[in-house]
This record gives sequence, structure tokens and C-alpha cells, in this order.
Amino acid sequence: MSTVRYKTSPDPVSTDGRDIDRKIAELAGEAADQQASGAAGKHIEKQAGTWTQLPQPHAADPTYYDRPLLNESVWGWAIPTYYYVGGLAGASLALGAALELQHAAKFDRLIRRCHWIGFLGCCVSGALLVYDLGKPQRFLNMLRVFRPTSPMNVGAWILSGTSGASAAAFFFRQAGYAAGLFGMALATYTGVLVSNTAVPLWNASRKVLPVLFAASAVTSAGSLFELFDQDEDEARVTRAFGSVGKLAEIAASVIAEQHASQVARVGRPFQRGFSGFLWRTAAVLTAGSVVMNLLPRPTRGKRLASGILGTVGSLLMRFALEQAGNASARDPRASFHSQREPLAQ
Amino acid sequence: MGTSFGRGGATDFPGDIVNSDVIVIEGSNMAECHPVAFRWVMKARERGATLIHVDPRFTRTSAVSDIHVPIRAGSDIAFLGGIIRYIIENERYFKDYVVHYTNAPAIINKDFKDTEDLDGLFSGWQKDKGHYQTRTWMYEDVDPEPAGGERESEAAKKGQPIQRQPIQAEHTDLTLQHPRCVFQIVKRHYSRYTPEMVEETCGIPKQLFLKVAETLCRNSGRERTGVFIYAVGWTQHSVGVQYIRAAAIMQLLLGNMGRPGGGVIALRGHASIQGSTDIPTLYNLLPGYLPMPKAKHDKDLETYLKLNQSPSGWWGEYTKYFVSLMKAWYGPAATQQNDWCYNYLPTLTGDHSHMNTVVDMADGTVKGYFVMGENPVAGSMHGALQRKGLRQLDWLVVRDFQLTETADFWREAPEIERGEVKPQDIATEVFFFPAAAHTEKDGSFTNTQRLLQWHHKAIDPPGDARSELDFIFKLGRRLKRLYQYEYADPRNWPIRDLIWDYPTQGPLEEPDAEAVLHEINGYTVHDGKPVEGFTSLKEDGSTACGAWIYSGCYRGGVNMTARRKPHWEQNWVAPEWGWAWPHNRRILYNRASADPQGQPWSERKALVWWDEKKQQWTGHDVPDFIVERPPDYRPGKEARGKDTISGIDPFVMQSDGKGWIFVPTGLQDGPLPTHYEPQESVIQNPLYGQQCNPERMEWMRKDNPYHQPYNDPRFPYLITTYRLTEHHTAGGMSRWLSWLSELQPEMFCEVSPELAKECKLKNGGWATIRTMRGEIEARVLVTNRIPPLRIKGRIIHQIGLPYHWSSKGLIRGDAANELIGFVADPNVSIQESKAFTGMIEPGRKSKGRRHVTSGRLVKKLPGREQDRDLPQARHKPETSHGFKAMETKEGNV
Amino acid sequence: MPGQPQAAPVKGFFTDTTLCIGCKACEVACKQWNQLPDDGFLFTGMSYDNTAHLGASTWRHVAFIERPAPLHPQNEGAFSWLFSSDVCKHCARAGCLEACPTGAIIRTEFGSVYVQPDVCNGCGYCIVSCPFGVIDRREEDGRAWKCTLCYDRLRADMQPACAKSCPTESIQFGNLEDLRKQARERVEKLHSQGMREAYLYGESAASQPGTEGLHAFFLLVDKPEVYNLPPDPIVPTKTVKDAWTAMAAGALGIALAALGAAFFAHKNGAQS
Amino acid sequence: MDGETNNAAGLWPVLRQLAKGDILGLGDSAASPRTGSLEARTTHADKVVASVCPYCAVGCGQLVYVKDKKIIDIEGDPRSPLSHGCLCPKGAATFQLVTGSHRVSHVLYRRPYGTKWETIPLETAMDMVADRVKKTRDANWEDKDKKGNPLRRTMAIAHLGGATLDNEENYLIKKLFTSLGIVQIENQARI
Repeated sequence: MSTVRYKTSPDPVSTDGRDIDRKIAELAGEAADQQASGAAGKHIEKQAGTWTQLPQPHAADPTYYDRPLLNESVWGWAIPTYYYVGGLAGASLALGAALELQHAAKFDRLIRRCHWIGFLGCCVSGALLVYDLGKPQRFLNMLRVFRPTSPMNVGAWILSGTSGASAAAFFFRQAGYAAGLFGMALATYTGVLVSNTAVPLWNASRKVLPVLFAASAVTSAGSLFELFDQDEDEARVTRAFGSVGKLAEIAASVIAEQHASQVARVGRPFQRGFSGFLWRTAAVLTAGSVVMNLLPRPTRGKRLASGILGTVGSLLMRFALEQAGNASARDPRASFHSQREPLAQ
Repeated sequence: MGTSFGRGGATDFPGDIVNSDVIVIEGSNMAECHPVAFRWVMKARERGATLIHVDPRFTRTSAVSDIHVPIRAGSDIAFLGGIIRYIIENERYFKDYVVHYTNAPAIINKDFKDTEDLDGLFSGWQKDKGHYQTRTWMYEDVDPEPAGGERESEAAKKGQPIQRQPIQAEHTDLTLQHPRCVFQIVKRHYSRYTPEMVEETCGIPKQLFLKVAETLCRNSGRERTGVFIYAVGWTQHSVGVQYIRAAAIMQLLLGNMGRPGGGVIALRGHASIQGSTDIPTLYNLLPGYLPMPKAKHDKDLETYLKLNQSPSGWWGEYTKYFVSLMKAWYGPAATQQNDWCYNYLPTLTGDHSHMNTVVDMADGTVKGYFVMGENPVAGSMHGALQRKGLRQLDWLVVRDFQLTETADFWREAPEIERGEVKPQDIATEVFFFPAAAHTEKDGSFTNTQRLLQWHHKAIDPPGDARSELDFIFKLGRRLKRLYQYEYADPRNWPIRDLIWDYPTQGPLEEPDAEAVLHEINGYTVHDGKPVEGFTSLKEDGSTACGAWIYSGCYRGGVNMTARRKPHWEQNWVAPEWGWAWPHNRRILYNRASADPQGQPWSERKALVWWDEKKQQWTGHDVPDFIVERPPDYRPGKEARGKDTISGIDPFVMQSDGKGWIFVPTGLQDGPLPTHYEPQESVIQNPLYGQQCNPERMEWMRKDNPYHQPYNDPRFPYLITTYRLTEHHTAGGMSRWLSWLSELQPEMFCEVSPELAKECKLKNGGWATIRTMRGEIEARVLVTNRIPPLRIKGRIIHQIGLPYHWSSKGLIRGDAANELIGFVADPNVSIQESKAFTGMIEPGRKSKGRRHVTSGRLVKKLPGREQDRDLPQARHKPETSHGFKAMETKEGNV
Repeated sequence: MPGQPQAAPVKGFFTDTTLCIGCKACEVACKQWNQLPDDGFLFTGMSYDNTAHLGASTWRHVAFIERPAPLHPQNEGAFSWLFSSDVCKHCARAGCLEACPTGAIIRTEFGSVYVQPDVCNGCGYCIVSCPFGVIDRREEDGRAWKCTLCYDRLRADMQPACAKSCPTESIQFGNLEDLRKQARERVEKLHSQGMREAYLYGESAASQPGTEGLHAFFLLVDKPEVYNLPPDPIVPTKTVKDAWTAMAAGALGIALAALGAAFFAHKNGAQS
Repeated sequence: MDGETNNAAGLWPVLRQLAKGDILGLGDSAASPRTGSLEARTTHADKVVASVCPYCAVGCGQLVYVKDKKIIDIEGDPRSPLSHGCLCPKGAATFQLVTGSHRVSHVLYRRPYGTKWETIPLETAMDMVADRVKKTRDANWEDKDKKGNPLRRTMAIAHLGGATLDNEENYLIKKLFTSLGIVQIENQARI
């Protein structure tokens, strides 16, 4: 791969980043096979444009040209979508297991649906994760080691377990219990995964995020079921399940924001910018959803509305969190303040 | 440097800087341009040395200096003169050293008049010729030779008869009190260079100046030494040589020459730039600083030798070196009967240096041009004029790694981009030969400390790439073949008789570089055995030697330049690493490290000393002295040649063996450095009525316009050019490399926040910089590192421009050298590019115009121009080369 | 450091920024040895720093800081220019290492943190787990990259390319224990010379508990933020217990919600 | 995947973890076979050639590592008393300078009034240059000046050399060109 510079010149120049003539030199260094296109400035451009002020640091609150301290996540849309799908699958399987415990035939269809959603959710999750990898063909490396310090590694095992158990549940209903247990882990570990980062906003709300993810998973599942044809028993289950989740999600998100905002600069992306807009919208949608649930005399329309609002809300919450995290990673002062203020106390 | 001490080479090696107690870096940005040599400066600093950096900009060198002195570009002599005055007025000079080792006690001709008397001119200005007649600068009643490569300039150009006799002791005053002794003349010459005047001229606050002066004085004497380091920040001025002279005077007064941690170090920018003056590809020299014959004077060998051989000092051996050179070139054809083929050599009729060649090209008298590993279009001043020259050629040969701006001048250039010139109208035939890299050929480089180091071939060159050695060798073989039927004509005899039989090797039949080195070293003619050194050379034709100063580098048939004994197995001088000329001496004039009795001035600064028992000089370095000459030896009146060197004459290449504080002969623009303003300045010369160096070389041509000498309202800012660590000179070896290009990817200009405000420039935005020669665009870097200076209550803004960019390569930008006109130092014909004036505006250039092709770029000012010269120096007679072609008062556009 | 072989003494870098002249030899020597591609040609306007930050293809990065303040005891003026060559810190507790799900990142016998390019699948988790913003993924390549402490050279008993090239010995390489001793002496010397600002950044677990000390530590003369270094970095896994606890609570919550909903619906349904 | 699991030695790392009781899997149980056999590429160089940096005049020592007639690495020579193995950024980029694809490997020719470069054989080009030199020299020879002083030269040919040429090259240039009567021989030192 190479890029051509000065295309309009009579003598344009082509570069692949190294420009070594393989006839006279051998490339065998550690990073000799690092792929590069020679395209200019991506790495730098991504982080900030040209500095337009006098190059000197702010005396009281210094940064390095306001450049990010941290690298923001390279995750695309697939990862927040995965949080949603994984949460959905996990919560569904947990609900399925809980229903199983009731030993009531009237819930059979719902249990089956739970298993299906769980299983399909696991499949989609896997696909999303593989899709987002830099080297998708190496996805199996996730199971190369067992590394308990890495929530992602633990999560890979959890996802594998959940997939296996949910698949097994089609054949042995008892496996549904295992799937339910795995599902609870699947729905919540992503909260740990996000918390266990240096991104100030995520890290600051680490005591809440797994709970928020749990609640949001419940919301997701509850809302999705509301979109299906349901009999009254089923509707009652999902409405109850969903309402608890939605209320909890709203509560957890308020607390998460409070935790993050203990250092003003850290919580800022929750309040400002695109991430702040997403975050607020998500909360409003979820609140709308719960209102639909709690309105007297449930109707199919209300149920559908609630389902859509809840689904979009919880999906949006994941995206909002992703955006807010990235925004706080881009803001060097978020890191500096979050580390300075405890030092100052 | 040659005129002060005798040899034109750095007197010390960078590794010895660790022994310095104070280090002054001026006219060099050492940390940026020579980072690895700067290693030794940092080590000295760790050992307690004080580091002083004098520079218009606060650079990476300043960042680690103890003291940074911001100075107006082009005012260094005023600053150094101020220090010289401080040393003398406060009696801080190293008296024993000054009295015995310098010409301070010498008494000067009674007709001598100083610039103090003549408002900026020395005595001897010839109104009709536009040059100095330098006889009044001589010692009383004597006429010592100028040393080395400078010798030809004075005598030859002006055709004065030269008397020859060694300096006599009765013409000195060891008490330094005689009103006409050098010491008193210097004292008077610099009497007005007061701290206040320094502040007014250089913009250096008085307190800061005094601190620097005091630091320098405190760190000299028996126990302590200081070193002075400069680079092209000094040489690229119209008074460049005198800058270096000023440092030399200071170092002589402080007794810092020839001693550990002392000296004057020139930092050079190219791998073998020292080598290319030692074995010169320079018009005026033959290898080993032997002057080329001059048409007007050197009519035959006898005259040539008479004019060049000195009766005293080392140049008394001149005939041996010259005869051996002719034997190396023309072999058996060179005989005593035919004057050793002296009449095979072409002769000079004036200054044939680079800038004149370019002007001649533009005027159509040069037809063919070889450019090897050089890129004048980007790297030399006034790119538009350079290209105009190339367009007039019949043929051009370029040898380089890639198509440089010079090779592609007919296809990619500002005037072609603008449509002013079309490729299909350019008649020049261009050959581009790909060159081999240093890893693809054997050969030696001579570094900045005169050290020859061999590099070995690692692989064959790719494709049609060949070394210059191979190219020139095979071109020579072809020419011999082409001329073989025309040998009847005497003009072709040099080709016929040229010894050109170097053995070849490998599948590419490349000539053996070691065989060439063997010839450079010299050999005895009858058996071809390498000689031991230049002392073995003979004047009877029994020895051949390609460059006498390099003689000894192939001693005993061993390639001394390829020696690589690890540094941890030898002392800090590392004599067994490579080979240094002369005679593997690493610190020149090191006799001066011992007192007149031959003992070290102090234990701390011991280097070489006289060993009474062995009756010879010995020490850590190879003594730069006659090894067996005792300190108490004094020559008789009848002594000639080497015998005239007394036991207390450390500067053996000088005819009187002394360091020259006052240069009685050898320089064209005065015996003492005097502050002159650059050709284009922002202020009037505060010291003299004479604004600029009266002897400066200027080219009064329509395609080379100058601004007003000072206060030009169209060009209010002072511009200086410089280099960055991340690039190499004009960028030919760096702008094509992604690893270097990404570090400094775009041409930029440095301006202060104050100037940015004044001109509405924004950091990271674009600016256009303009002179009468052309305009360029650059990104803006606003920084406090280039502070405005306060001079007489006026704010002087300076603009910094790196000059690495041009129109080709992986990263491209405008070349700073497009802005610079042709002006040069009279002694060495080096351009003035470190200080000139210009204008800066926000935004990108509108047209990228060039005066050479677009005509006048700015309006002519009404009225008469200010004067650069006093009335008596205003007349510049025309020469055959088109420079100094008009009276300066008439202006030039 | 559990799970780590102790074959050789721990190696590290001591970067003394007071000796740095900002020449960037380290950047290029690193690119040359490791044969990294360039990172783009962009004029940043940030003094002489045009590489901006460490990244997938830039494993040494020199920061340039123009300060309107003097650096004692030099330059009485009110200005100074600081340089600092940044690099992967090879933390004693490394965020990237502990986050890596594939085992691509390992702790070597020299105590350094190494990304195995043949294993990394580019999940990107290490990138957000590094409190220094060091490791990064190159888009075209898809894998995470960072300084290897020249693992291949160390195996051959050669020092890392950057330290070898550094003309002023600003970058020193050696046994971590020796470097720490040297560094402390250096700070004392600078203090005695009047450079009171000098201090060590991350030289030990005591001074930087959040990482338990850096194997590549620095001597700085201004706040860490000025150099784009975090003042008190904490490796995420140090505090991850909070999250695991919260996860347990969350899971329990799901269980309760599910059980509650099921039970409630079942009971209510039975009644109706 | 990627050679690792193909390798017999590449036991599934989890099993290695179990075998070693390495619960966290942060160390060598996660190492791949490639990592296990990682070596500096210079270890197996065919030859190491001593050289000198071609950039500035400090003259830092370089070592050129060659394998299979290709350069694999260029770095500082630690033996050098000048540089102790250090290099500046330019010196450190020497590898790219001498092995870069920017280097042209054919002789290029631009005919008068031409608008493009043409590739011509090296030998032809050498012949053409020799021919141009002879023609120009013969047509522009100056034997004596107006006053009858000997000149013995041609002012129609000039040379400008870089200062990164070897001494031996400069010597032959000076020797040949001076013998041809070319006077305007100049180099970078003047600039």
C-alpha cells in the first residue's frame, strides 16, 4: 500500500511510510510488517488539529498544547451495540431461568423466547466482537489464555459459556439455569470492562457502571419482549421486569453521573456536547418508556411505545457512554484533575 | 583561522571540549546541527564548565546553556570587540602567553592608520582600484608571508612585490608599551567598543554583556581554558572571515590556543567538507593548500615558486610539495627540464568562485556544468539566478541519489509553475547519473577536526549507480581515448601524460580507492613504496605525493585512516583512531600548552612538554612542533626555512611562529576585525561612517537587486537563516526520507509574539516573506525564542527561516535561499545569508514571483539611496566578472 | 509480579530530561531499528514537536515545552525550553498487560512489557487501559503496538536503539536498581547546583503507587502535566475490585428482577 | 492461527498455565514460539562493515550490517572515540538514505527543449558526456590573455561538488579537471 503525494506535480512522490528498496535492504525489524498506507497525518490529525496559540503552557492548569493524554478507544459502533445485545441476551437468559423456576407451563413460550434471544444474542455478540477486531481472523486468540485480570478475557469465557449453555438449553432445559447464571455475568461484565480503563469518566463511575449495565440489560430485555405478541401473563412478566430495569437504569445513570462529576472536568461529557445530548436523550426515552409501562390500562399501543422507547433508550445509553468516555479521554484535564484533586486533599 | 594561526582547520577536536572550563558557542547552533559533538559540551557542563550561547534565536543549544545572549544577526564583531576591550582594559589577558606566543609585541609600520582615524577605513585604500594596498599594515621594516591558502589572495590579485625576510627581534616591545606595537594598536582600535556601544549595536543588555565577559576572563590563565565554537552562522557574512579573526584574537589574548579545552573549533556541515578544502575542489588551490598559478604573475615555475616559497617557517619546503604533486600527476613526463610540467597547469585571472561561475553562466560564457552531490538551486543563494544560469548552459551533468531541484530545474521550479518559463524553451541538455552511497564504495572522509576516516564498501551499488570515483576515472579514460590522435597539440599534453592507471576491481571494474589514497600519501618514484610523511618528500623528483598535508596517512603501506582501535583502549586524544593531518596531530599548536621553558602551564592543563632527559617534546598528543627543538633554541640571522622556528614559536606554520593578533598581510579587508553592517541592515553603522565592509563582493546586476543599506521602509525586518537537527542543509539527504520528514514536515518561519501581533500572523497559519529577489510562503511558528531586540529605543524584529525546503521530495516547501542576493566575503567568497532584510505578511503567496523572470517586484524608492561606503570608497571598478560593476550610489535596479 | 519469570535482572530506562537537547535521535533510531513507518507529515504548530504523541508507529516521542519561566540556575531571562523523550513506561503493574485478553502482551524475562505481534488480534482493550496513552493501534494494520524495550536487542545483549543513539546520555539504559540509585544521586546533584525543580517521576512504587513504579522513569523539572504525563496515574486493575463488586450487585439485581418479575407474574396470573 | 498453533511446541497456553499453576497468565506461559526464539536480526549478519556517517562533519562511526548482500541495519560504532556509538537523527536515518526507494537506479537524459526524462544506458551516457567535454573544451580554449600571459584553460566548463565526496574522489576530480584546463572547480565549502 502506498500513497501518492503532490499528484499535480510533474514528479509526484509515492510513499509507503518506509520506502525501502527491497533489492538493497532487507526489512526484518520488529515492526517491519506493520501495515501502513503512507497516508499522511492520520494519527496526529485524529487527536487534534494545528495549534494556533503561542506555544506555552497555561501556568496554573497546564497541559501539553491541550493534546489528549490518553488514546481514546478505537472501538466503533459495534462495541456499544454489543453491550446492548450482550446485555439483552444475558438478561433474557436470566429471566428465562427465573421463569423456569416457577415451573409454570404458561411461561414455556416466553422461556423459549428467552433462550432464543439469548442464543441469537450470543451469536450476534460474537459477530460484533469479531467485526470490531483489528485482526478478525485471530478472534479465537481470546481463548488462548485465561487471564482473570482482564475483564475482556473473562468476558470471552463468559460469552463462550453463555453461548454454549444457551445452545444446550434447546436440548436440555436444565441447561437454562446455567445459561441464566452465565447470562447475568454476560449482562454485567461489560460494566466492569468499561470501568477497568484509564478513561477518567468510565473509571470514575466504576462503582455504578456494572449496575447501570445490569439495569440497562434488564431494560433492553423487557423492552424487546414488549415488541412481541404476548399474552397477558407474558406481558405482566416483561412489564414488571422492564419497569424495574428502567427505573433502576435511570437511578443508576443519575448516580453514575454524580460519581463522574465529583471532579467537574471528568463528568463534563455527561453534560455537554454530543455525548451529553445522547446521555440526556437516552434518559428521557427510558423515562418515557417507564411512564408507558406505568400508565394504567396497558394497551398494545402503549406496550409497543414502551418497547421502542426502552430499546432505543438503552441502546442510546450505551452509545452515550461510549461517546462520553471518548470525550473524556480526549480531554487531558479530565485525567489531570481527577488525579490532582485527590492529591490536593 | 589560517591567517591567525597558520592553518585553516579546527585547532582542537570536539572530544577535547570536556576539558574546557568555559565554552562559547557563537555563530553555531551546535546542539541542533552537531548533536553528537555536543555530547562533549554536555559532558564538560556536567564537569562544571559554563556554557554560553550567543545567537539571535533561543535554540536547542540555548536551552541547555547557562547563559543565552540574544544578539542582532550580523553584529558579532561589535560584541567580540567589546570583549577584547574588556580583556585589555581590565588587564585580564594571559600576559606570559601573549608576550611570547603572539605578535602583540610586534611594532607596526609607522604609516599605519586605524579605522579610528579614518572613520571605518584602514590606511591604504586605493580610490581608483577599489581595494586596499596593504603595505602600511606590515610590521615595521619587514614583510612576513601570509600562511597557507590565503597567500595568493593579496599578492596575486594586486600584484605587489613581496619582500622576504624573517621577522627580527628588535622590532618588538616585550613590555607592550610602544604606541605602535600590536597590543597598543588593538587597544586603541577597540577603545570605543564599550559595553554601552555593544548594547546599542547588538541589542545585548549591558549587565548580560559584562557577565559574559567576566565569565570568559575568569576561566582563562594557567589553570583554566575556554573554547570557542563557530559554524556557518559566522562564515556566511560579508565580513565572515573577520568574525573568526575576532574570536582568534580573543583566544590568543586569553591564552587559550594549543591547550586542552581551548582553541577555536569550526563545526562543518558536511561529512568531508574539510577534506574538500584540503584536497580542494576549489578553483584557487591545488591539493595541500598550494595556490593555483596566476596568469599575471606566475609566468614560469621559478617565479611561481619564488612568490610562494617562504624563507621562514614551514612553507620553506614549498618546492618539495609542489614537485611531488607534479610527479604524482604527470609521472615520468614531469622532469626538471620541463619545470616538472608546471606549464600544464591552467592559470587564474581573478576570482573564479561559485558565485562568479553562476553569473558567468547567466551571461552565457559557461557552456557545460558538472554538479556532483550538490544542489545549488536549493542550497545556494538566489535560486532564481542559479536557475537562470542553468537555463543558459549547453549541457549539465548532475550526479545524485535522486532527481534534485538542480537536475529538474527545467521541469519543476517557481518560474515554471507560474508559466514564466516553459520547459520546451530551455535548450540545456541534462544528464542525470545515479550516485553510489557511502556504503557502496571505499573511501575516506575528513571530518571537522581534520581526521581522516575510511569507510568500507558494504554492498555493490544498485543498477547504474556508480561512485564519483568510478565516474571520474572512466570519464578520464574516455577522454584519453578521444584525445589520443590529437597529442601533437601541446594543450593536450596534460591529458596525454596524466597518470591514470589505477587498478580496478570487482565485476563493475571500479577503481581501487586505496590505490588513490596511496598516491595521495605519496611514494618514492623508483619503487612505489609509500613515504612516511611530508618530511620525506624531495624536490628532486624522486618522490610523488598527491597532497603533502595528507602524507603519512598510508605510512608503511597501512591504511592509517582505517584504524579503529576502540576508544576504551587509548587516551582521550585517541591517536590510533583514523589519522589526522598534519602528522596525526589532534590539537594544533600544542607547543603553546607549555610555558616558554617547555613545562606545562599547569598540571591540570598539561598536554605536551619538553622532556629534558630525552631532549625531545612529548606528551598526550603528537607534538605539533619540531620534536627535537629545545625551548631555548633561537635562530641566527642566516637561518632559513624550518631553522627559523625558535623554541618558543608554537605557530609553526606562520613565518614568525606567532599567533597573529594583528594580521599584517593575507587579508584583504583589514588587519583587525572591525564592525561593519551587513549589506542589508536595519540600522546605520553606529561606530563608523563606513556602513559596510568596503572590500565586500557585490554583484551590481539587474537580476541581483539589493535593498537600501538600512532603514528600507519596504523591508523593515531582519531575516536570518538556519538549520534544524532533523534536516540536512538543502534537504537532498533528508527531505526524501520519511523518518526525518515527519519530524519537520513543512517550511516555516519563526516570529516573536510581538511581530505576529504587528503583522497579524497566526501560529500554524501561513505567511509570505518577500525580498527584492523573490517571495516565499511558510507556516508561522510564533515563539518567544526569537525575541525582538531593543536598540536605541527602537524595537528590532527578527525573522528566522530554516532553509531545508524546496520544490521536490517527500515534503516540499519554498526555499529560503530564493530570498537571498549575491553578496560575499572578499577573502573566501562565501555568501552572506545569515543577515538580510525583508518583509512578512499573513497569508499564502499570491504568485510566487521571481525578480529574475518577472521584473521588478517592488516600487523603486524616490530619491537617492543611502550610502554603504564613505565617499572615497564608493567607486567600485568593473572587473571581468561583472561584480562591483557600478558605483554603489547609483543604486542597482 | 506474579506469573513472571525472573531470568535476568529487571532492565529499564532512566530519561534525564535536563540532559535532553531535543534532537529526536531516539525517535529515528527507534524507527530505524524497528522499521516503523512514518506517522504522517503534519505541521502542528507546537514548537518543534511534529509527532505529537506516542502511538502505534512512534515509540519514542520528544516533547517540546516553551515556558515563560526560567530554569534555575541557567538563563536569568524569563524563558526556558524543555525537552523530554517520552516512551512506554513498562509499568511494574501494567494496565495494558493486565487488560490484554489474548495473552499477546506479556511480561518478559527483563521485566519489560512486550506485545507479541503474532498474537495480538487488535481488540483495542489495552489502548484504553493505559493511563499514559502509550499503546495504540494503527488503523491499516489492526494490531496494537508500542515500545518493546528492544526485546530482540536485549536478547543479544545489545542496549535499546534509542538509548544507544542518544548523544547526550539523556536516555540511560541499565539495571533498574542501578538506574534508580544513579537517578537519586543526579537529583541531589542538581539540587545542590540550584536546580531545585528537579525531581524523579515514577522511579519507585512509593512515589507512584498507582503503577507500583515505572521501569522507564524520568527526571523532570516541571509538573508532569507540562510534559503530558499524568500526575498520579493508577493502573485500572488497581481499583477494578469496585467494579467486580458492583457487577456482583448488578447480577444480583438482574436475578432479583427476574425472579421478582417471574414470581409476581406467576402469582398474579394464578390469582386472576 | 498465524503459525502459532501450527507449531508443535505451541501448546495451548491455557494448558501451559495449568501445568505451571500460572493463574494470571501474565508471563511466559502466554509467550508464543516466535517470542521464544526472538533474536536481534544483526546476530546473523554475514558481515559488519565499519563506516562513517555521511551527513555532517563530526564523523561519527557507523556499523553497516549486511546479510545476503543486503543491508539489514546501520547504527553507531561504539568503538569510535568521536561518537561512542551515538548518532543524531540524521545519522540514525542513514539506513533509509542508502536503501530508500527514492534512489534512482538508471541514467536519465533530458534532450534540449525536451519535456521529459528518457532512460539511456550508462555507457552511452558516459560516451556522450566525454564527447561534450571534448567539444566544449576544444571550442573554448584560451591559450593566452590579451597581454600574452599564459592561460592554458577553458572557462566554458565548471564543476560544483558536494562536500560529502570522498577525498579520493575529490583528488581525481581535481587531477583530471585541472589537467583538462578547467579552472572553475568549486564545492560546498564555498557555500
